[in-house]
Amino acid sequence: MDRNKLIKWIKTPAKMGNKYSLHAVYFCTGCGIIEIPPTITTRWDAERFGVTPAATPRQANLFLITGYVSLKTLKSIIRTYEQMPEPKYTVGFGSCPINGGMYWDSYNTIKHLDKYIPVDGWIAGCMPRPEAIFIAVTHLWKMIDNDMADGYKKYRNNYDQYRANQEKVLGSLDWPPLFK
Amino acid sequence: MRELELYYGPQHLGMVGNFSITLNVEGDRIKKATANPGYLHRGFEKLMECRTWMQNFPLVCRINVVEPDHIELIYSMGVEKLAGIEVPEKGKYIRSIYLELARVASHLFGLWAYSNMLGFDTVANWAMYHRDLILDLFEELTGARVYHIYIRPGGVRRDFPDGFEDKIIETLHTIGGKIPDYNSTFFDNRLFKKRTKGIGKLDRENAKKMGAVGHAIRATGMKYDIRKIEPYAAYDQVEWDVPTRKGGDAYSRLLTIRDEMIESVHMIFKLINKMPKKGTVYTKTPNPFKWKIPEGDAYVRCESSRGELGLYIVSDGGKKPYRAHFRTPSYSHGLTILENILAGEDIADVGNIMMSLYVVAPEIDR
Amino acid sequence: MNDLKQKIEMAFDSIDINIPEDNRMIINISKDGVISILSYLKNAGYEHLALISCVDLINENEFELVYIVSAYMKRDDEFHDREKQNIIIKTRISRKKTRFMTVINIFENAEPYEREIYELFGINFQGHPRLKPLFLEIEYEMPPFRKNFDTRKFVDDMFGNIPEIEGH
Amino acid sequence: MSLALILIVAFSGAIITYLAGKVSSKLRKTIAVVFSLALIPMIALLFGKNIETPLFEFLGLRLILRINNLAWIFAIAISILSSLSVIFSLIYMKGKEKVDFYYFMMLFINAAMIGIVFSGDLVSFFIFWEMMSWATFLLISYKRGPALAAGIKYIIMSIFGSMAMLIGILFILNTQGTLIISQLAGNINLSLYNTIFIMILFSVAFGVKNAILPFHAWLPPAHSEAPSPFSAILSGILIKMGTYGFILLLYVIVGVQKLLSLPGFTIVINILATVTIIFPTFVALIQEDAKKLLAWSTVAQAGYIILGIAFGTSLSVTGGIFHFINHATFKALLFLAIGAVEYRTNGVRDLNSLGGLIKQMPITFVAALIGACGLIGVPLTNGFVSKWFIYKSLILNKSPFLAFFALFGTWGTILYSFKLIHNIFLGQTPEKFKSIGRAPFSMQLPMIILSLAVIIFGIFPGLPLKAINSIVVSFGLESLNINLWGLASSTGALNTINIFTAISAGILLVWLLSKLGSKAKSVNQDDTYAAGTSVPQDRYHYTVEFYKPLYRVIRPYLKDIVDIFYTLLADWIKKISSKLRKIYNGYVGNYVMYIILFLAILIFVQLKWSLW
Amino acid sequence: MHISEIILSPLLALIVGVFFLGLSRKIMARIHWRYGPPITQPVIDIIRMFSQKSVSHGNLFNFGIIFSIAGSIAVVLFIPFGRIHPLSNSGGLLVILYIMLLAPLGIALSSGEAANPNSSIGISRKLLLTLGYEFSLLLILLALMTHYRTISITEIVALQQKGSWSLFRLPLVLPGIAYILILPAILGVRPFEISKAPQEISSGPMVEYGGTYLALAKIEHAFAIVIGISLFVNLFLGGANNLAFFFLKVLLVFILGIFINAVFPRLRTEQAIKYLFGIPAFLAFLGLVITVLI
Repeated sequence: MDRNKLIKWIKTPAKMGNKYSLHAVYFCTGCGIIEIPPTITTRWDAERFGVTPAATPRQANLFLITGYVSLKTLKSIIRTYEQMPEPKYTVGFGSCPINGGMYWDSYNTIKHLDKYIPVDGWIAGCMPRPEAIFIAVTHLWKMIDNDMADGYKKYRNNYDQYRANQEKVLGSLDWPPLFK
Repeated sequence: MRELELYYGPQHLGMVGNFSITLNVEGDRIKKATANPGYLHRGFEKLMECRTWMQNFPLVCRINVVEPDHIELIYSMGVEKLAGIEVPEKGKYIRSIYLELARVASHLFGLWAYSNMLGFDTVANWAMYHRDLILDLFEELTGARVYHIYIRPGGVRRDFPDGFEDKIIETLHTIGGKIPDYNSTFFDNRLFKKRTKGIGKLDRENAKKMGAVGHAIRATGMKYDIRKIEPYAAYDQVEWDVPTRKGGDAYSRLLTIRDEMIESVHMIFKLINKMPKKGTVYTKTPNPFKWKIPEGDAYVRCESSRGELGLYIVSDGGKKPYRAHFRTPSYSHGLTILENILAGEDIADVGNIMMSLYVVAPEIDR
Repeated sequence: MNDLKQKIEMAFDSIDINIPEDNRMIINISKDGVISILSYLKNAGYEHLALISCVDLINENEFELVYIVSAYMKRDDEFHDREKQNIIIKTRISRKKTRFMTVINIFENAEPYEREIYELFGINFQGHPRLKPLFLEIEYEMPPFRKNFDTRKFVDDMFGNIPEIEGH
Repeated sequence: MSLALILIVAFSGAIITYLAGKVSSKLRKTIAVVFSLALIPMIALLFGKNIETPLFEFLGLRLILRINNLAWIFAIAISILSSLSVIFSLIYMKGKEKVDFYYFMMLFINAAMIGIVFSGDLVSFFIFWEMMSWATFLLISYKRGPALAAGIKYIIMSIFGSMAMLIGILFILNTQGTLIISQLAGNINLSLYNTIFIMILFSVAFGVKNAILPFHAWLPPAHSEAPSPFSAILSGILIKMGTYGFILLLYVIVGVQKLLSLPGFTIVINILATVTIIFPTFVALIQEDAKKLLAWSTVAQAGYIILGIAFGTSLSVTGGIFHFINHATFKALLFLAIGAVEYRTNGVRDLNSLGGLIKQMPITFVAALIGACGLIGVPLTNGFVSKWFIYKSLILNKSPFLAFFALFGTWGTILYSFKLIHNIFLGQTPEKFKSIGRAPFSMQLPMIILSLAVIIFGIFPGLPLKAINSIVVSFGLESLNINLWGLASSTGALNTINIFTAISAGILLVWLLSKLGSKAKSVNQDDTYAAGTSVPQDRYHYTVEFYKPLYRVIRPYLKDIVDIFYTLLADWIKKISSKLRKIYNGYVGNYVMYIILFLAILIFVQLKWSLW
Repeated sequence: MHISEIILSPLLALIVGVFFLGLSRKIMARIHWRYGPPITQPVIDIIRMFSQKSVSHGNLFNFGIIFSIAGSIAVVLFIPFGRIHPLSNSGGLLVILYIMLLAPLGIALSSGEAANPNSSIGISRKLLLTLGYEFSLLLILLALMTHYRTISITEIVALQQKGSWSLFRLPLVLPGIAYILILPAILGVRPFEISKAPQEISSGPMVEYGGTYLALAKIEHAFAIVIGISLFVNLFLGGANNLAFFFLKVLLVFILGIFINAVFPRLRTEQAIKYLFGIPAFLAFLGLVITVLI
């Protein structure tokens, strides 16, 4: 048997697990959170897809950044993101984390979230509908299959740059660097 | 090292909205609670100063994501008052119906949040489902689920489509038909009463001192409701009552919310009956790009689902507002009252009390 | 409304009261009189502080502080005229000397409002127990709600310079 | 090996240590260790022997030393535990004042206790008993201040007990004509009421020493004042002299046959024992001082021992005696662990100021954990086996209510043991304790030995149980079918080796399973969940009022009524005697004078008129 | 005592437990008017967690959770499933009572080292809840043991097979009812879900568990459910002669538990303790008194 095939065969269950069991961090970063309750409850029932909210970042592997990110929130987001175990996936929800959205000239919100933490996928719109979350989830599945959802690796490899960017807007952070 | 500092939020399953409470805890009793807002601060009022009067509409509704409609209304009312615009009769009725629907949707969201705090998934799921039915109505009416931007200075954007009134009535009947289920599983549940009675008690004097409005003060027995006191839209056209409770605790506040929802539904039926069948729904306003509003300032207020919502708006006679300041009900509820009534309570009741006051974080931060 | 106006004019001299419309009264008062007029109004039944706001009148080089008070209901289920009334008290302080008195002793819920104004306009309320930042995480070179704080320029300076993440 | 020689070595060791201390501290340490260690082989060689040697005569009474299996078990426990305590003390007492006195008293108490178990007649028993009581008083109160108050509380109750015992002894002398235990054993002939009378008198004496309710009031303050190594002795073995007395009284002097004909008395003792289990357990839950918590726990565990012994079936007596040995090991272990923590943190015992010491003191933690597991009675520790014996006996002999309280007490034990472990060793470390070091080796050694004892007796309970079974048989109770792994029986067997195999196989299996998963990265304690913010310094450890909700429910029932009663009584006496202030001036020496005077009068009365 | 039984019974308990976790999510979803996840969802979750890289706070953090599951496996070996009872003659009910301790104790120690107050609060609540229901449980078990004059669980099952179920025997009716009343507390479902309480203390002891640890904690939970219900089935519902019948009984009790879980909010800690010290304790006490008198 081919060695690579064997490795793939061993790796598949983990991939399957990562795909169909997305536990999302419950973090209401912005107004996008208003569409999360409908998504996880009766009408849309995200649990069908294995998407459920997790209590703490330690238990989660999916981070939905639901809306604009103010500086104070950014700090919490970084902390929460760093506490999640790998592999972890981030999805930016709404137009604000993409480029600032309608708060493009606000002094207190950051404009491009992917300069501070890696983002695997975006859902555009203000407000995106719950269906859009499912489309994002299915896209994420494809990305996991093709090893494209590798934001956490990017974060590890380019940690210095990320940390520098974070410190540029937030001043010093309260915790020591995650990777040395 | 007697006191323990515990963070409740921002990343916390029991926190609805991006808000944080720092609890100083001894044993499982809270000694001191410090509200820590600002996670959603975008500098709205500053941004409004950089945009024209009409450009501000997409912006203001995002102040409160749970119930954007009342914010649209208050901003329209402010502009109308400054510019001296009258709303046509039918526009007033449609505004009232629309706002009451929004109130029911918002309260259902509150019910979701509250039952979720108690770990009551079942009711939470039902409430969210029923809220979605109302959001479907909004979507048909305005094209958006959450941020509708339906109210505009001088009335509403468009008339009800054909047969929309029937759809409203049908949807509300669907929801109303489930009220017995809600009552038997939730409001009449013995454990629910055990969990909520006597929690987060706010007596009349303290409520007044700390600026309580909305259901927080109505739960102490006072019929303080801007819709009655200073009627706007079509609230003075129909008969309705302000539901109150005596206890002042979380239980009374929750039951006030429930009664309010039922009262709102009845009001919608009356309004639909009484609404003029014909007529315009808005007064024409000038070209929004050149629209200048005369110099002056105004304070307007309305009753949102969480209480008195106010807007202090100043115009310097230009194309843009000079200064706008929203008085949001969650501001006093979430900062002054919450900090005060959390002291001495159990850790287990933090989310419980917060949601019984219906604190919505973006409203505080703006 | 007019009764109240007369009463206030009797009690305070050098006060400017006008009633632009029904149920709205605007009182312009010098900054020394704010505490006394607020406590007078509170004793007269206007117990509800709806809002404390601040307007940056940059052309006149002054800040205008705006206090809006209204009344709770006298009886639980009767509606009177008094509840309809909103009294707007305005006072001006210099933009150079940004200091003012706190009114927490009169209205307890003034605390976060004053904290917010301290943070966003840089007005120092003396006697306030915790003038700490409320909303903001970082310090800005100037309180951001002042008119001469150009938010678009600030955004360009601050967020325009953040580099993209390179490499993989 | 002569019994007298052992006693001479023990007592002279104390004196020589004291004298050596005047020369150099190193010499003192060496001598203390050598003498205490020397006792162990001397006593161990006596295993299985049954000797009775007369010493000399006094007032027409023969003083006798003797040894049998029962005395041997107690003696070996005393000698091992006290030498471990002495080794532990070497560093613990460094730099403290009056160290000479401390070592002298430690060894002296040790010797007196060996004397108690060796004594073959009630007079020498009483003499050694008093030696132990007074030495204990001096050692408890040698720090002065609150220690003196605790000591006085102890000695007054102790004297009360001694008086009761003395009267009992005189009564026996008068009616039986002899005080030699082997002559009394079994063939005591007294009327029913007289038997009950002496049993009550002796029970008071032993109850005070054993700190069973309502005579427990002295123990918690005494413990919180005594140095930790001495606490280990005090809890582990000294109060068990009361237990020894009970065994002697119930099974040797009175005898099983007679005991079974007095059901009322054992029922009263049993009920007292269950109350002693339940009440102190729940008092211990709310203690904030580590040693006070353990002291209350000692009171509760003494309840188990008394319950087992007084219940009177061979299962329960075996369980009771075994629990005595177990308690000596794990309670001493816990006290030593607390002592090590106290030593490293400069005397901090407050459960709310410690935390997270597992990283700093891992071996101490493991020792404390094993001790706590034994205290709870987690399977694979010795506490489990002894409690299992007691429960089974209670259940199968139609005493489910006693069994219920005993079992429920265990659940209380879990709560306070976990609180102890959690508040000291788990959670966040305060900043000031982040750089403290491990306990020194001479502290770790006794803890390691005791931990091993807890585990080995838990997995192979047959080793000590066989010896205990022979004691129980000598009392006239039926023999049990003891195996190396526990008990074979048709009404429910115990097989600790099976349990051990099951659990260790489970651990191995799960460990392998967990190896399947991805590797974990080690992080420090600051990297913990705090709702998205960073952890505050020194304020992120939940210790205060750990069981507050329970406390709110049971608070009204938790007042120590007995202690309040004693305090009121003392106040009342104070009021009455305010007129007699000249005599009653609160100086301890005077009390001693009065007591000796009183004793002299008693003896005089007895000799003159022979009232008893 | 066959080696095959020793291997089979923990495996069986694990499969049934994980199936129950999936089933409970499905049934809860249906009560919520939802479609619900596939019934294999817990398996997928566990596989996912095993593949995640978590953090560890120290050796006790690693060992405690392993110890906890090992304890659960040991309990399973002592509980008869139908006719499979590999170790039930090594100590009887008393040993089961004590080994049942290992699982919560392991988790308590493990999460204690996580240095998080949320987990400490969770443990404190868990221990208090245990104290609360143990009060009644001990009385119930003592009534059983006194009634049947044995501390061996297989004996009790055998005696029930001969006569009627304990639940319907005269002196044991009251303890049986008391057991039903405290069963939600033993299983830790609402209204007694106080130790996890995600909305209050962020899932309590599990707050720092991620990856492998969380998977192990899930497995432990699965075991705990099976143990809690099997004990009830064995003691009061007569056990069973074959596996299928036994697990059918367990399933029925479990579904009852889910329905209770769905319609009650969470209680506060002291309310839970008060409840547990109230009616169930009284019934159990009365039952024991009657048992002793008869």
